[in-house]
Amino acid sequence: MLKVSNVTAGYGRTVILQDVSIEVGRGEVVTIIGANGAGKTTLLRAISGLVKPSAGRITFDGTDIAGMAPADIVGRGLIQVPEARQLFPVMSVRDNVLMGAYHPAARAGADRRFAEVLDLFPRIGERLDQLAGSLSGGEQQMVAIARGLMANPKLLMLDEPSLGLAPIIVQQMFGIVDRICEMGTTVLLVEQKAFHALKIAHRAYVIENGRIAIENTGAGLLADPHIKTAYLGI
Amino acid sequence: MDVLVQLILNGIMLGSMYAIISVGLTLIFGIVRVVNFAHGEFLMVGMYAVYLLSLHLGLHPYVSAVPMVLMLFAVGALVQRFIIQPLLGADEHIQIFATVGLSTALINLALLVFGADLYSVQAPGVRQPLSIGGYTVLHAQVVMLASALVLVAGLHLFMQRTPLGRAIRATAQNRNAAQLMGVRVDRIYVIAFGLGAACVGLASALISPLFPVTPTIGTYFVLTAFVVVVLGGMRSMYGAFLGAMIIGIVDSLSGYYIAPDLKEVVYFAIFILILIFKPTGLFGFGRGTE
Amino acid sequence: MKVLIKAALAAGLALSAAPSFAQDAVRIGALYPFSGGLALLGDESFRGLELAIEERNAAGGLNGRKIEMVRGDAVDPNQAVGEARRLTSVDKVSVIFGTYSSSLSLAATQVAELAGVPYFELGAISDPITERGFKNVYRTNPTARIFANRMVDAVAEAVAPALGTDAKSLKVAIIHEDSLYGQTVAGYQQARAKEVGLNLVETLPYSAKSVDLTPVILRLKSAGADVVLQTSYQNDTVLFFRQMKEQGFKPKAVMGAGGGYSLRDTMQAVGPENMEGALNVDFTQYRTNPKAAPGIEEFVKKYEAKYGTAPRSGHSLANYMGAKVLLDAMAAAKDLTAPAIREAVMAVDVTEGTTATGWGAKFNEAGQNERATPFLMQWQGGELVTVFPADAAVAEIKTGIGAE
Amino acid sequence: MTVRVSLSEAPPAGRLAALMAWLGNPRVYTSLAALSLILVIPIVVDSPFIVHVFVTICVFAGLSTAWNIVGGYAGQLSLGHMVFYGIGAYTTALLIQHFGLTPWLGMWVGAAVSVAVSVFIGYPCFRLRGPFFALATIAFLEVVRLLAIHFHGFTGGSAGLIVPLKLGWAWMIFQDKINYLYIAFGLLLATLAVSYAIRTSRLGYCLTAVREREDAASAAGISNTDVKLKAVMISAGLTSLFGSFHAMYLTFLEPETMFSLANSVSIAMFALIGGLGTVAGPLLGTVLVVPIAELARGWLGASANGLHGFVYGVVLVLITLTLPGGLAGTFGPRVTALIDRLPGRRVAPDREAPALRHIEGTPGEPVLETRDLVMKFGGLTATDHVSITLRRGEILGVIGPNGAGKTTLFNQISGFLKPTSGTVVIYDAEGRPVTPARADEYARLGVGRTFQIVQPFGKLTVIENIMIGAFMRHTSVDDARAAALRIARLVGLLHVKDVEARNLPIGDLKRLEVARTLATEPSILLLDEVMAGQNQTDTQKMVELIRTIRDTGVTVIAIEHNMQAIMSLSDRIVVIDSGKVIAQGDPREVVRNRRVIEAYLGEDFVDAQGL
Repeated sequence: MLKVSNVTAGYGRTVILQDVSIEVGRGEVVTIIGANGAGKTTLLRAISGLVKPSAGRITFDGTDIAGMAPADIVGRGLIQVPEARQLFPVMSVRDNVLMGAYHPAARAGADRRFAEVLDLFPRIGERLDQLAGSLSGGEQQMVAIARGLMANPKLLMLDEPSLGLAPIIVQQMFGIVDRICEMGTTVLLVEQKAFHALKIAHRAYVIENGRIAIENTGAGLLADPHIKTAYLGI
Repeated sequence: MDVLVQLILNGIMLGSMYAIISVGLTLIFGIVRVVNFAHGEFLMVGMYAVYLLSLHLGLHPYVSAVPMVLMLFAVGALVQRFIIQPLLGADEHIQIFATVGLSTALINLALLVFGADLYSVQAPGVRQPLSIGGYTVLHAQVVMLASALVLVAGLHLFMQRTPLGRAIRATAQNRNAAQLMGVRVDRIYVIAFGLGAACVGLASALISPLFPVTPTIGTYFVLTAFVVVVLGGMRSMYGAFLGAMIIGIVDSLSGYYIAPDLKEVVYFAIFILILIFKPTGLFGFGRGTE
Repeated sequence: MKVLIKAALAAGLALSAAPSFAQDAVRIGALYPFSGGLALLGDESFRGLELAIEERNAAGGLNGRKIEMVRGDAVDPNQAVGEARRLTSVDKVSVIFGTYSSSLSLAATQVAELAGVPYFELGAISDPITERGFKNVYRTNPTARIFANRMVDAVAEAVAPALGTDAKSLKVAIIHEDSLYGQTVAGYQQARAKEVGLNLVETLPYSAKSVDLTPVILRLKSAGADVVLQTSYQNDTVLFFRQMKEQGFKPKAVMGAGGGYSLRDTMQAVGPENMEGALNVDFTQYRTNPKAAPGIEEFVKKYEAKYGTAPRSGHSLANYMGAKVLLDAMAAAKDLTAPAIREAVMAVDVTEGTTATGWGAKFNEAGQNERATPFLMQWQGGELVTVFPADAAVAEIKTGIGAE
Repeated sequence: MTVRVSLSEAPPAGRLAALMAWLGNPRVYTSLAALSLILVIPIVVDSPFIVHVFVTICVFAGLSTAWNIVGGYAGQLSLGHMVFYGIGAYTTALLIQHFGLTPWLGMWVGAAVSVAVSVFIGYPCFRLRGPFFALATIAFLEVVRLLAIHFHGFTGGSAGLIVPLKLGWAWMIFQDKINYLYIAFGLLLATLAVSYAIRTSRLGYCLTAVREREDAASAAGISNTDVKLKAVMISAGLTSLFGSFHAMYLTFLEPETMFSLANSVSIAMFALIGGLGTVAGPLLGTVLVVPIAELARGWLGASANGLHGFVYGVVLVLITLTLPGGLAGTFGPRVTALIDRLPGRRVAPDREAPALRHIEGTPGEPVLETRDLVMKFGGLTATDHVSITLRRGEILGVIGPNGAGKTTLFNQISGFLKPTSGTVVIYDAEGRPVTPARADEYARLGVGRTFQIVQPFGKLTVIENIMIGAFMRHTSVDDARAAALRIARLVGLLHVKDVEARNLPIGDLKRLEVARTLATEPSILLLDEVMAGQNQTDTQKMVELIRTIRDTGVTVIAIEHNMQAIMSLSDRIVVIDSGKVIAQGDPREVVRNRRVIEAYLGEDFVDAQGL
């Protein structure tokens, strides 16, 4: 469904990603793990069209989307929930969630999805008229995911949904990600908290210094001693 | 006491004129983050167009409001697309110089085409004074105040209730996330600049019956509009509206109680103090130090 | 369009500073603001000079020598200095005529004085132009002080009699825009009002760029001003008249010091019915009794023939009159050196009522024409007619402002 | 045409020889030759009008050059600069009028007043960025102009002031106009010299640093406000001198011309057209525009009002769109390359680097302590009662998951954030505990930091970037350059030393970040993820480098995600999660701590692995 082949990308002349290739099949949950600064976010930005790759191809459903406008990529159902939430802080929660269905391709059925999303996140339903900036970190992350779901994603990319959340909330967050995967949405999950991410993943990649270091099934990586080494240096 | 009420009344009327212009400037600054030094010249262009429509087609200036809003929307959109957009990545000094250059070009273009003479639009009836309990306002001023209120309310509804309005707000708050929602931000900037200029289009139609047009008429308003925008906190339409009312009243009162030639000093002093001590504007809607 | 091409050619020629000009031609400088915000009246002033010189050339020139004109364009004082330098050095003109604007004149005359080239001021009114002890600066038009005095005196001599009251019982207010023009005239008005003992109730300066004059009007209203003396440009005149009406302020008389009051555009913008009765002290205008100003009608004809429109203001007439007087003086001088010209100018003696402006000409030591006085005019039925002094008048003075 | 040579580059052997060698540099002699044309042309042509044009060029080029010190070097867009010109003019003229003081003295009084006013305006306004600063300067200009009109008893008001025509050098008023040109040219030369001296001095580098990145400049010990104030004071003084001279030249002053917004914009425009922030730019812009404007007024102005203004405006817009670097910025490098091919170029010999700062103290004693640091952002507690002690000579590793609050901690111990509660204590050279107020004070006390998101001065070369740091300990440019070269060699950036920083790959940028900080010769070094983005060999080199630095007596505290590296490097580890210190001690023990593994890999992982 999504195929990234030999992509090199960066900002200005600063190269962040080098010759990266990954693949996500329909209905799959794929995880990318790696340390800070390894290039995970840049990879997602390249897929979403926010960074133009200097080399390589990105195809989605068979179409080359490398170099397409971000809006057109969104229109094809390739949706990113960005790192650190990136809500619209002085807009209401309702407006934030509705912004997810802004693209014309997502307008049909938006009302139905709005109901579904509120079902998934009852907390959001209680706070629809509050400003998004006034929510707690966990609630903000829920809004960000809800906003992503409103876009009717064929493939949902989640960039570190556990970032900066208290441990108890992290558990909840992964519960939600679990449910989204179970609902059949194809998910590309970028995480630092490796364990849970790997547990729900069909397949996983480890990214180090802008390159794919390891590729394996989620379970396979869990057993790989390299993970502990990479994270804890032991 | 009578004089005080009349002065405040005049201040509010003056304020509603500043409001329409400043709301446009605020839209452009708040969303595109560009300080448009050519804003006053947009007004001047609009006023000449109103004059021409009145001269050749006999259009009442209020009727001209419709074509003016459309025309200035186009002017603003084109300026954004062909002058500001290519400079968005550049140093902000460069953008300021570009709008200053545009302002110089427009003033002189008007001088070239119309000369230094002043033209005034005839609009029967609108300058009729209206007496309310012994105080005087003009029909045109009432229309101005009503228009300012309708404009702010209309823009509010547009921004709050429509998908496009939401997208504009979203872009202003987080350009990156807006892109991820499928918003074409370049297009949003063009629309926002156009809307800002369109406000001036409305202003030009409403102001024409009150002031004759000359090439430099824009400079009469633009510095005041900057003061209002800073007072209102840069990003907020309501802030701009309230700021305009305050400046209008300050203008009116200081002209009477201090000295007519020092009223600019008074509001420039307010402006400097606000910038320095409360850069978020009087009402805390925005941030000036960003 | 023809005019434009001619002007362009003239400018081109001026730049190429041709030594190919006939040796016997007399070269004179014409320094005015031809571009920028002052362009309209700068050009209008220049037309008066141009007509006077054409007339002179048609009559055989200056003692048989043709007069060649070199234009200088100045927008601000720095450019006035530059253009004056160019005229006195590159083009080596014998004299300079100018300038309409007082600040340009002040700057340019400093240059001419040091260069020893006579400077003939035909229109700028700032008094210091001829109060600096310069030897080579002469002015034919009345100064700001004369304007101010005429306005204040007119309150006693013309307005009060027309109202049938004593001048001392009238509450007089002075309002003025705060640039050089307004501040200067108003300063002299204040001094004169004190001197003659008028009851001056308010003096209010304001910016000509003001978009709201209601505070001024409300202060006048509160003070109960009967007579308002205004020194203003065009925009602020329009604003004042409109807002005066709107605020229901009806003084017994309003008097302007030329500027915006003299322009037909102003009257049209305000509306003839609202401008009715507005008094104005200015250079001689066209609705003046030709008996007091012989040649005025011929001037208008010549002007219309050459430029295809009626004169836009009295500036051209004043420049025309001044240029004629001074050209005569140049013709009378034994040569065109500065001392000879000074001698000739000092010898000029033209009695009042014999020129197209009705002014006479007699220069004092400082170079100021002491026989130039502005007339008192009034807008009546959409026309600016001279009402005072009696021999120049074509109509009776009326009281009140605005048609009933 | 940026000229980068300096007198002080000459060897100390003999003043005359040094001067000759300096004059032998093609950049110097071509610049001087070009400049002398401004004087030679009018003398040769000998027409007062040409003299006037050149006097105008000198005045506006000088004003623009002076403006450029604030607008270009410091990046503060002043659009009210004529306020200083007007103050200079009025002060001089009033002193002549009331006290008969010669303008040669009056101009210095005017400059002093302008400098005082510039501090009054600059100090509060420098907090404003970009367009707001510009608007504030316009407002000040308007206020001063309106006040000058209002208080006409003092200033002469709109009617203006007339300078008495007392001829002679004593009164700066001449019949022979060429004398004006001598003075104007002298002033211009002096202003260019000042501008050049600033550009090539420590102040110039500091101004550039502040313009490009205020935070990185603070980290290099530069007080942003101080250098901006210095720039505006110098600029205001010079602008004022030109105002005084021009008043003597015009002999007539009025508020409209003296405090003109249009002219304020013009001088900024000249600098923009010529090249913002370059020495030659403002002069080039003026030389190009003033004569064209004079001619255009002659040719176009007479035929149609406003045509030349229209053309001028359109040209400005086109220049911003096509040549944002201005003439000097766009063509400068090519022209200098051509000039350098001329004979006589001389390469300055490399200097011996000055001695390193010696760090005193006993290993093991505390050098920095935090006591209960709490930092709240809105509802979020980023650091929660963090108390750590840093001991002299150790390498302390700080680890923890993303968003744990590590960088927030760094920002507090380097002065970039003020803790909500709690204190930071640094022990100075004498062992006294101090708490500095601002980031640049921390830096000068010896706390050097890098930024996680690299903060290079993009338009400066690598060596210049490092010099910004080196200026903290070395005032002379040569010393700073020599010290910077030593650092560049140490961190392995020598091969790219003349590359502009914005063109570096991420690995080099990380090293540059370290290099700039090292150049400040810190006694405490804060490293924020300097290994990220480095490959295996580079990481290894970095580890060795950090050890070497430590061996010179520097105490190191490093945030790192590269676990292998940090584990092998650190003497001690502090683990932070959700703003709290959850473990600290020996690296081996820390990673076996259950809470640490949970924080990193998740609770379930710990359970699953049975740890």
